[in-house]
Amino acid sequence: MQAQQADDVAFLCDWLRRAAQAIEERRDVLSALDAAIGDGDHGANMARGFRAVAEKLRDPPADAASLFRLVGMTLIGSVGGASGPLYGTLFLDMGKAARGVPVLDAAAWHALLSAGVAGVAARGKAAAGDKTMLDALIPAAAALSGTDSVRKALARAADAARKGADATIPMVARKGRASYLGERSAGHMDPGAASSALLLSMLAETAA
Amino acid sequence: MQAQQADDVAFLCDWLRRAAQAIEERRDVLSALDAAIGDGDHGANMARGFRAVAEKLRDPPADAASLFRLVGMTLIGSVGGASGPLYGTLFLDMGKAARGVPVLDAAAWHALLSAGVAGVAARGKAAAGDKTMLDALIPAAAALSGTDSVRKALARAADAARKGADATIPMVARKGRASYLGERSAGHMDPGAASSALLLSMLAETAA
Amino acid sequence: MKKLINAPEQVVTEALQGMAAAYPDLLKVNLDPDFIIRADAPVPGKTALVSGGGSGHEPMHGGFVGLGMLDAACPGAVFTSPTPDQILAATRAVTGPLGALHIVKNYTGDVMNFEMAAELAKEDGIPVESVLIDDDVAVTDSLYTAGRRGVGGTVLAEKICGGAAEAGADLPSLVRLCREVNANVRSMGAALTPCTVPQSGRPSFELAGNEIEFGIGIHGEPGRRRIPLESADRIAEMLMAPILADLPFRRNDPVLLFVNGLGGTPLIELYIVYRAAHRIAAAHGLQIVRSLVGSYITSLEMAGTSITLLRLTEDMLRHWDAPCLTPALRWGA
Amino acid sequence: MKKLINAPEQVVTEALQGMAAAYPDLLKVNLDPDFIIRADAPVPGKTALVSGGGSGHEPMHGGFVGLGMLDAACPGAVFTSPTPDQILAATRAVTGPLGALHIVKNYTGDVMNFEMAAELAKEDGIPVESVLIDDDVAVTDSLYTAGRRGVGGTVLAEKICGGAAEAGADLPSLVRLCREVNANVRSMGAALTPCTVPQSGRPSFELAGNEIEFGIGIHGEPGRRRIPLESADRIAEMLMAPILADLPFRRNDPVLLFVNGLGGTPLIELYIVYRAAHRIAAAHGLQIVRSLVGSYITSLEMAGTSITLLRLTEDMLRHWDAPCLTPALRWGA
Ligand SMILES: Nc1ncnc2c1ncn2[C@@H]1O[C@H](COP(=O)(O)OP(=O)(O)O)[C@@H](O)[C@H]1O
Ligand SMILES: Nc1ncnc2c1ncn2[C@@H]1O[C@H](COP(=O)(O)OP(=O)(O)O)[C@@H](O)[C@H]1O
Ligand SMILES: [Mg+2]
Ligand SMILES: [Mg+2]
Ligand SMILES: [Mg+2]
Ligand SMILES: [Mg+2]
Repeated sequence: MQAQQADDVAFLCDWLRRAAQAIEERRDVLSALDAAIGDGDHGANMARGFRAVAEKLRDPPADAASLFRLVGMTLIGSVGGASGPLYGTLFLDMGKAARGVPVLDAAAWHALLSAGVAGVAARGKAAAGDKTMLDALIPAAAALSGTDSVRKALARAADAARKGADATIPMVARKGRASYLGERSAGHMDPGAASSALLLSMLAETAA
Repeated sequence: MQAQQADDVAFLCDWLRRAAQAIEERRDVLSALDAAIGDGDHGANMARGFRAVAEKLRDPPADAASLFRLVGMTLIGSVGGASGPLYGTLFLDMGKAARGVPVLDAAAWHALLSAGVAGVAARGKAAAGDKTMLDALIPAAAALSGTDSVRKALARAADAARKGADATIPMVARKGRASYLGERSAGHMDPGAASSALLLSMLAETAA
Repeated sequence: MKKLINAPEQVVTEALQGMAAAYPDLLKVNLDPDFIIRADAPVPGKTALVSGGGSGHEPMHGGFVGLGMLDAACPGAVFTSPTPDQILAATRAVTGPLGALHIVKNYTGDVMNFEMAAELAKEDGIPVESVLIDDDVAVTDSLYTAGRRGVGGTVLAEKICGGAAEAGADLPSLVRLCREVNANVRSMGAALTPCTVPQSGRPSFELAGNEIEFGIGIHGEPGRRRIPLESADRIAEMLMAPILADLPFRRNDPVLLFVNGLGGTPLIELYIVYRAAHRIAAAHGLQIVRSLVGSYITSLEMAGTSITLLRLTEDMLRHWDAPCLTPALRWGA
Repeated sequence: MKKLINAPEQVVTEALQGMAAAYPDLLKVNLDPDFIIRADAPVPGKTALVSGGGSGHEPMHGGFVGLGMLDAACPGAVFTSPTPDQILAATRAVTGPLGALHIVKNYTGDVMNFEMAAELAKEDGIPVESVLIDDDVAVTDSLYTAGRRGVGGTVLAEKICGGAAEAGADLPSLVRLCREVNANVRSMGAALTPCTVPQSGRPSFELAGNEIEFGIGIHGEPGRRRIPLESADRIAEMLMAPILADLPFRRNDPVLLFVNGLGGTPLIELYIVYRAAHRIAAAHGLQIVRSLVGSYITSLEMAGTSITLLRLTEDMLRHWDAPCLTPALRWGA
């Protein structure tokens, strides 16, 4: 049990470090997506947040639930903007769902991500099709259902998230800053959907 | 005597109308010269002033002295900046010198312009070589001395003014706005010298 | 990027240090978490007024901290809402038993971060209420969207509620007053140039020499549409028409007319826009009883203007006229 | 040229009409000849204070008309000094038996036009004295040149003399005070971008993306030299060094530190410059007893800053602190 926990925490730390690096590398791409239909800071916001997360990973807590909670609190306290509370809520609610979960298998990931995504939807009062991060996160959570290896399940989730992000391109935004543009928001990928897809692709890569 | 006065006034009106038109045409050139070493408004200032002068010429006074005075007052009241009081003084002092002068022959022009130029130098506390309109006006006045036809004398004055204006190019300004640039003022023609040369060339053209 | 800064990451911190140095008698500045409070906070017997949002809108909000306006302001990163812990810390520093009103511009980020801060404050036993400002008529309002943005009306709400709070208003009446201001204020803006967020280093959008962005917010977002450059009179007309129609403003309404600069527009141009807006309002039969002209809610160095029109009640007028002593607005004190 | 204007020839007139509409309680505006006077002018028993200069420097000077500052301001065309008849008319409108002080920035055009106006006023029996402001250390002073320009020090002189005039100072003591302010004030500026005079339609100079003009005036003239863009701290250092050396300012001198924006620079950057200038002044041992940060003497939409340092006497401090009620500076009233 303790060995399993240590494995899970190590896996999550590995993922989050990769995610932090990937976000740093894609910082300008994410900001450019945001500049097209928002205020151009999404890359900077995410980079600031995940730098703070990486800092915390030097001395991680002993179990997955606590780690999720720490990541959530760290993002809330460092990102700001819309994505800070939303990603923060995602991790906080994944943390709540992770309590007492013995091992992070495919079913557990499905339960966790579903809980997190529900939290994001509640916090942001948004739904599928609003052209937000939810359009990557909802299909990703759905893709985790079924009985499969973690590796395959996470690969499917990453794929679904990427497709979900692509699908935001033609959408007209109804939530977040892009909604102010009305019809002009169509034709651009939602930056939050792009960063969600990136997080999930790093997760799949970590499991691969 | 009265016929002579009428001739002189007609000649002066002819000159001032040509001058107004020439300034309007060279407006941007004069402003561009001023932009290089000053604040870029000399063309606009002169155009505003000579438009006001042209307005007054619809109903000119009967004698040259009064006309010079009217032009001086009009320039002072409409040009502003440094060139307004200076050109105003030039014409006011030419007007004073014109009082009682029976005919505008070469000698009279020499006396008038010399008086006007002295007024400009006193008003602006400037001298030859300071890179101002005086560097065109002083040689022009000097070129009017001698006994000659008005036509030839004014042609010589125009020529001297043009050369005087050209000679301002290498000078380092000591007066006016260009003086703030120090050594950076060298390499550009002084805009006021250029407008003075233009006025004199129109005068020569009117007499030709 | 041509800016008077040292390093993009240091912009907010150094600007706060500059404010602290410039206004030692008026303000106290805390760094990490960043917030600005009245030098005499917490003021006994007073309901606290707290606002905040991304930086880059100076003087809003930090320049409105002081007697008769805000008790605290929380600046986020440039164009990024502050975080809940930061808002909580600022609220704690200025709030007594009468509680605090959070004046929040309606942006998803601001709304959520202030919401979380308010939850945390309530857990701590601090009474907190929030009012959203959403006065930008450029955005179509709808139940299914994020709704309208908070723009110029925020400045007026902060002054008027500040006057009331200074005069002893309690939290419920401040909430009512702030909602009433918001219900009676409308704004719209246009940009002649983009702005550049220091951390990004690139202009927020590209505009040709003869184009403007119409229906712009205050975060360098593109506006509702891109149109050819027009005269000041025509731009004022195009901004005023939807403002007047939206409330709608009616003959004889007493109003405050606020012509705002977005940061890079000089005052001489704002006077020309004010002239046009004043004429339009007068032709509409409005009584323009108060005016404000200047750059009070900005988008970094963006050139452009926004117009805000507030229908005044007697209460609002009294609190608008009440003394204030802040870095950016100061009268009667 | 991207500006919120209608027609280049109408800019000054329409801006004045906008001011008149925005400040009916404070100002009266006359058109043709153009001047702005206090609504309550002429104020009985008061020595009049008159200033003026080219337009494009807003809020200077029109925004400084009102209680505790100027009685009249005469705006010329953009960057062009007003004419003598205009200055005379403004002087007549506000001056009683105690006479008028003309505060004149040292530019050949301003000097000569005000000189002629003063001559005409004296012919009319109006006592007029003039004081020249020439605080710009970017310009080498010399008997053989036009001398230094008047820049930021003008704002401080107008406030301080305005306070004294309101308190009943007579013409000779105002002349002394104004000369004393001028003798103790030094300024210098740098531009990040040029500006465009509406009538010309072209930028006053061309700067590459990484260049600034150093030692700039307020009329879009090129500066003393063109240098690579530097950090805000370094620019503040380069501006402060010649200012400190020139007076020279000495340890323990009580000073007013004024960081000014040239029109297109947002407040957040001015705070960063203020921070740097304050640190430099403090390291020099100065006591910074008063501060002013904002865009008060501008060059249209030029981006950039100027720093002004004034060594204060007790008299100056008292008159600086005295109430003023003008569109641009307002306190204690
Ligand atoms: N109500 C919402 N629900 C879910 N996601 C949202 C919502 N509003 C915004 N987002 C997401 O947040 C992203 C923008 O984040 P970011 O740029 O960091 O914050 P901000 O919009 O405050 O500048 C959007 O691309 C979108 O995916
Ligand atoms: N002290 C002076 N004496 C003579 N001419 C001067 C003096 N100062 C300036 N000028 C002339 O005035 C010209 C500038 O005029 P203008 O641009 O209209 O006024 P301003 O310098 O006020 O903008 C200069 O080119 C110069 O010829
Ligand atoms: Mg964003
Ligand atoms: Mg000029
Ligand atoms: Mg943002
Ligand atoms: Mg000029």
